[in-house]
Amino acid sequence: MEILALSGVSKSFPGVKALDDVRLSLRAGEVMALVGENGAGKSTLVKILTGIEKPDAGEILIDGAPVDFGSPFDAWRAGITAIHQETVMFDDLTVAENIHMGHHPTLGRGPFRRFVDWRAMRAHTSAVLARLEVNISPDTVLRELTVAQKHIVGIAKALSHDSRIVIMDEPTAALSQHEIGELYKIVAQLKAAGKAVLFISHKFDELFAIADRWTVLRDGRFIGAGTIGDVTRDELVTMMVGRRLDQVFPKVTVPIGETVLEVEDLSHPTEFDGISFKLGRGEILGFYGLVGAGRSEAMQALFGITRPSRGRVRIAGREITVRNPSDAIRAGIAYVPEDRQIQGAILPMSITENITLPMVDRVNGGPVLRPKRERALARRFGERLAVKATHWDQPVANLSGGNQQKVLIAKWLATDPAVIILDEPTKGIDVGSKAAVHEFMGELVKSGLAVILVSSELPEILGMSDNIIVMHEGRIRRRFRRAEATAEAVVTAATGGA
Amino acid sequence: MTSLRYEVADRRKAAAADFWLRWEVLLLVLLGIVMLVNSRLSPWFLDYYNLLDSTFNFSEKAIMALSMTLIIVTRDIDLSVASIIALASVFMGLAAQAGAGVPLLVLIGLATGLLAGFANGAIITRFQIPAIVVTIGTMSLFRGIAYVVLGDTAITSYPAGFSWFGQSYLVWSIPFEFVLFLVLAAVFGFVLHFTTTGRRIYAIGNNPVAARFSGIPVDRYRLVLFTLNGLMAGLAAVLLTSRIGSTRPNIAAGWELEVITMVVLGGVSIMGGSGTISGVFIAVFVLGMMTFGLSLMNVPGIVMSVFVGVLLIASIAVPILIRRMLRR
Amino acid sequence: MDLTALARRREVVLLVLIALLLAAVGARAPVFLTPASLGDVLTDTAILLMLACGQMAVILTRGIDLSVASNMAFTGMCTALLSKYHPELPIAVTLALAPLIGFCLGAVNGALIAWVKIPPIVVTLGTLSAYRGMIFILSGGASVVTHEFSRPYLDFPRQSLFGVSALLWIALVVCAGMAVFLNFSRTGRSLYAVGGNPLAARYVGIGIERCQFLVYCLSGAIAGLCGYLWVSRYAIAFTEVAFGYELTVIAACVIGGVSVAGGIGSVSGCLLGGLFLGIIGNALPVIQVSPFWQMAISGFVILCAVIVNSRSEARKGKLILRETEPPVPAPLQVRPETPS
Amino acid sequence: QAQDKVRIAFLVKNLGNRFFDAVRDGGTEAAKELGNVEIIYVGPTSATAEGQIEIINSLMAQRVNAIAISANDTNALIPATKRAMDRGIKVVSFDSAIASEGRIIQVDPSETKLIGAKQVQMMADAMGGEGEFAILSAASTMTNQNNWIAAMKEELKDPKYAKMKLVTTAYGDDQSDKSYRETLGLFKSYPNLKGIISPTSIGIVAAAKAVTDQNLVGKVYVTGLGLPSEMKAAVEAGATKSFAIWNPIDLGYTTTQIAYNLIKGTVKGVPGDEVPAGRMGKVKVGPDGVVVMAEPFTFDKSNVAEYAKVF
Ligand SMILES: Nc1ncnc2c1ncn2[C@@H]1O[C@H](COP(=O)(O)OP(=O)(O)OP(=O)(O)O)[C@@H](O)[C@H]1O
Ligand SMILES: Nc1ncnc2c1ncn2[C@@H]1O[C@H](COP(=O)(O)OP(=O)(O)OP(=O)(O)O)[C@@H](O)[C@H]1O
Ligand SMILES: [Mg+2]
Ligand SMILES: [Mg+2]
Repeated sequence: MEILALSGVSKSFPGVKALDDVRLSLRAGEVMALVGENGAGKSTLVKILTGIEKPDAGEILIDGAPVDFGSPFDAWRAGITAIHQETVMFDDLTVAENIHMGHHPTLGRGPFRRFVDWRAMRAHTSAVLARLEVNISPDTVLRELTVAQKHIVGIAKALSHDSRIVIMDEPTAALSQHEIGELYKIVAQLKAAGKAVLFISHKFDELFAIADRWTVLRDGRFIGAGTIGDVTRDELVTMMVGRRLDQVFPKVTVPIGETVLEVEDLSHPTEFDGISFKLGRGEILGFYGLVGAGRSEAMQALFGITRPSRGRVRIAGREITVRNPSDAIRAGIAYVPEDRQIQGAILPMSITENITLPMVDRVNGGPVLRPKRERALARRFGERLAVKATHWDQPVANLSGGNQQKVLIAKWLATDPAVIILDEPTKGIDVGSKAAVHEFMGELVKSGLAVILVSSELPEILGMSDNIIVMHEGRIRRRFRRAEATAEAVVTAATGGA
Repeated sequence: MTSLRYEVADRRKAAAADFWLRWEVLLLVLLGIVMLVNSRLSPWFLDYYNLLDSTFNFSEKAIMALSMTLIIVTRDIDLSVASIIALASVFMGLAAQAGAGVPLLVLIGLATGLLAGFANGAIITRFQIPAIVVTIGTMSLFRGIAYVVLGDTAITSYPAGFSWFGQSYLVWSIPFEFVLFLVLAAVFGFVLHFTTTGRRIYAIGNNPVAARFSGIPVDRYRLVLFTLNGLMAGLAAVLLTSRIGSTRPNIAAGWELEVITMVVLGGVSIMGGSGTISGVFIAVFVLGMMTFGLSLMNVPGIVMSVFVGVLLIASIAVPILIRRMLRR
Repeated sequence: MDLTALARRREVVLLVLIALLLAAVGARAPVFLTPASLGDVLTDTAILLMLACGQMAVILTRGIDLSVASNMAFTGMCTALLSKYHPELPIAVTLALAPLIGFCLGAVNGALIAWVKIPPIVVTLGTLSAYRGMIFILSGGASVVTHEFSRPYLDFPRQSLFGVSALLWIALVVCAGMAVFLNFSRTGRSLYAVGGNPLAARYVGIGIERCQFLVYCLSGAIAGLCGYLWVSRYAIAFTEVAFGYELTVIAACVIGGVSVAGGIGSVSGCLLGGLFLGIIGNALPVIQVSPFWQMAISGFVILCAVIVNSRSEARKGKLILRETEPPVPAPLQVRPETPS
Repeated sequence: QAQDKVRIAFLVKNLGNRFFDAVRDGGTEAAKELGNVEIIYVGPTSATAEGQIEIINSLMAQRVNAIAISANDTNALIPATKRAMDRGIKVVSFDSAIASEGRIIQVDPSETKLIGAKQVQMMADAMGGEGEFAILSAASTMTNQNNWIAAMKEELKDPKYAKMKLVTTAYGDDQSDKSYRETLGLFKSYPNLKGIISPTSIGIVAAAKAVTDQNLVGKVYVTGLGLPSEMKAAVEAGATKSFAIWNPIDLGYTTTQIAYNLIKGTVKGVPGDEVPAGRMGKVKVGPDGVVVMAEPFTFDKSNVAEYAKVF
């Protein structure tokens, strides 16, 4: 029978309508697959189900009775727990406490009945961790764990409470093969125990393996639902993106010219090791790996953010030493970071100021600001990327995610680099802007740039790259030519398989 | 809000007023009120010479407020400025006792401030410790050193010429201190608002990480700003010592908070990234005129501090609450 | 208890430092180590310890309360005037009123910070001046001195129970209460959450505003209580009472390893931090170091402490490479029985 | 109207200090006698020179006729007071002096030498003429404390004090808590300490308090300069046998009279002048423009209670 039913749910954020009249239903003892492109609104839906965000409209029924979650605690009490996509935890607290924060167990008896019961908390924690067959002490401080382990703790958190509805938002994104196996077992257990599971993932094979039914979102709208048995992967994809896959990644192949960037044995004591590759004019080199595979760290070392322990970098055959980003910029390397809000944009500042920032002296031809010159530059690159804004002095903060990303790419093109590194360039931006970014990558290589594309999205990597490097736990696992790269092979390599 | 037009204007319609503009208007109105009320309440207030003399009471603090503005715009804070004054003043005093000449004294004052500021910046950036913690430490340390050196004694043996900096008037009996403040305000205003350096300072204040990812040497900037702040404190030490012609370890006690109050009242967000020199400039006069007016009515300084405290909070709270109401 | 390994190490360091300090002082002036004298030190530090506890709760939530000293002085003056003009009132009234007045002053801070959303440093900077000035307005600048206080007002903190002064008992209760609150109540724990990661705190449904408001009220109430204790200890209430003391309090926290970035700190830590400063303050006169050294020394100590802390707090990478395995589980942890 | 009235400002070390409140009362008393005299009573909250300078500026702006100052710093005020005198304002200092070039007349409540002698003598009486004693002073950049201490040391040279030993001088910064802590420190470092002289009204109270709290009444005696109202408790508790202070009311009264005469130009204020000072008779301006008043007045069990009502 139906445990949970959503209807007419809408939610908009400044700039985006994340959800628009969405419906969804979960049944006991079933796994529901929720699919949709980045930015389709999946996580937003999760936030609404867990009481973190309030829907603008629509109603939520549990066992047919309407509920209104005033706070995440209400949702928790109503028996809904979730593994959130981004790991939101307390780095300075222990594993046990991270799992129980907000609803610590109390002694419940005697004069101290309201006191937190640490022993029970620890015991319970080790029990849950044991179920996941991971060996983490409940007393470890979270800061000491790896990203993957943190994700496991996140999973444990969701399972720590015997809830009737468990939501998993891309839970396997950061897990290794073994850990993924364990997770599948858990899902099976939950099913057997008559719980309802909402499973969000971009990996189709796992969806087909464990899900019973599916729901597709696109641009925050409900597209369709049904049972896994009577749908094919291609049908799902078509529903997700609204057209057929091959059109989504308009790959332009240009002959790969002479080597511009050469990296040899780039290494870091804790994050990555022995990264070597060559990159030629007009080439798009894809870096694939699980979240937390160390790609960003490697790229950031290349860009002078983190100091590598060894390794050499050559631009056009000339060896360069990169001590800080400005060295990299001077050498012709540009890095569009993955975390737009924190590393990329300076949100309160204007489009113009953002675009000119890395080379503000060059633009103004001296220490004194020349607004006309700056605006001219901003206009040139802004228009080249078709940034949609009311005016160039508009704060980047109130642009849509896609347009923010365009501004950032414009910012880095303005430094006219030889190599541009795009780290998760389409993460969480809507379909339209996404296509625009992909098309634009084509233009870049045509204009003779060399592009490094870091992405956790398999279709994007397969669709856009000339060559693919797969990283796993900080090391290069395998290299593919475009021709020989298959989804299966790449995923296997990324999850530590041969 | 993103418009769907592809035609993107160069700048916003003039109609929409900037917030900072409104802030400065608010301050100007405030200043007007203060002047009006004071001139009503005291026959002595609106007197050319009195007003000019009253600038003696805040010029040194105002000068420090200028560099403090830059510090706060980059999300930092420096609680040690007043202690730096004490330290610099002590070293000048020792030099004076050793018979140093006026130029050397000034040099020593400035150098001491510069080094103290550099020490702050170095510790903060090298160990990545929040500025507030470090400067609470150096606040005790610097003044502490002053106490250790001076103990319960005072140094008053300054050469005659030294008094010029803090006591002399230029044309139309305008105090030198005040002129110096005006000049420095112009310089700081220009650097912060019309140069690429200023642009980078705002970038750092708004988002240090992104600033670093954009090739700005964030820590070097912070180090320089703290050093500059120290230098300004050194300058203030020269002026103050010259004005009162004596050095005691408890000199300028509690000034750090008054300086920060000036800056915050000037509309500089303690969260960094916003605020203008012109705002601080007006705030200096709001506070200066208010306290002078009250003192003309022989209101004790401690009672004034009630006005100042309330003014500080209200001036921040009122706009927030109004904006919140408008959103409703 | 639940202290992070980090904090544990830090407290050990502090303990060792304090032991060394005591040894050094004792070497020069053995009299300092006599139980009586150590008792005096404790009594003299009691107020600082209580205030440090209150301040820590605030700092845990990424806040700061600069108004404690002014709050203390104001409340002190209120109780003093009360005892001057109504000596007949029982001491219980004072004991109840002092925290209450402090609480109200703290609540003003809390409301402005939590709901009007003005940065803590700005609010408490403002109230720092405002409350201080209110004392003068209240008392007309006059001071209240020894013989004007009612006897019980002065005597209560000194009455000794089992050979320990009431002042110490109060401090003991306050600090213990604080430790229990922070370690054994859900609200207490959520303070760590709010300071450690506000977003995550929101995800688990912790009311951030509520927590913020609470801590400033708490810090205020403690300051109020200390206001009475301070005045009765030195038998004088005037405008300048405890001027600038807020920085000593914050220093105690910082030395005790409380992180101004929020989310890190323990009662035991800031008690040790407070003791450290207290011992220095009391030792200097005994070993005939001019009191003028005190400030410099404590400044130096603060810097050393924060630099040491910064070492241990330094943000590690994500430890992606597996060679760097996370620390093995603590031995005490047993393999748990299968879940029910 | 404000103009034709003679306005005399009393600028004191810091507000909320009973001694100076009493001085003001003396001033107002004189003002009443003299008719159309207005007394302005001002002072910084904390005893700093900067604070006093700011106030001097505002007093100048108000064109007061005279300023009577008890200075927080002998020299720091000179530039300001000089400017005031240039503008025709009569500057008189009392209690804590401004160096001679910064004022016309300094009214000493009593002669430094007398004060020093008095305190040593009281100490001797209290501890029976022999044993160790210490001095607890203020943060004294305030000159007068230092002068008195010098005077005491001078007096101690007298053979009749041979058995008395001054062990140390501690500084309580004129803060209650610090003075208190310093006193505790003295007890620890000098187990057989028999007395403490504290020539500052805040220090003596704290010291007496510490003695009482440590149950050292009868072992350690506190004396020095204090206010009856603040010392009443200590005397009754027995921590203090006797202490001294000059009469602040007379001090204020005389100062006002002198300032008034300076304003009216009846005297220049040069050494040798005889200034008519109402009920105080004529006071003589000594060398260096110093006017000296009577020797300090001693308080003990017998009289402290009644004077406590006054100041
Ligand atoms: N707090 C927010 N403020 C503004 N916009 C937001 C916010 N949260 C999400 N959005 C926007 O809402 C849309 C949906 O976001 P959501 O995270 O739900 O996508 P998603 O389906 O989870 O994508 P992904 O597969 O990458 O997780 C995106 O355009 C995103 O930019
Ligand atoms: N220190 C961390 N603690 C918890 N989660 C983290 C941490 N660092 C990253 N994450 C999570 O992992 C996701 C990806 O992080 P990040 O991209 O930095 O991994 P990475 O090392 O760059 O590896 P890759 O770039 O190959 O994914 C982010 O969404 C973030 O939520
Ligand atoms: Mg998502
Ligand atoms: Mg990444």
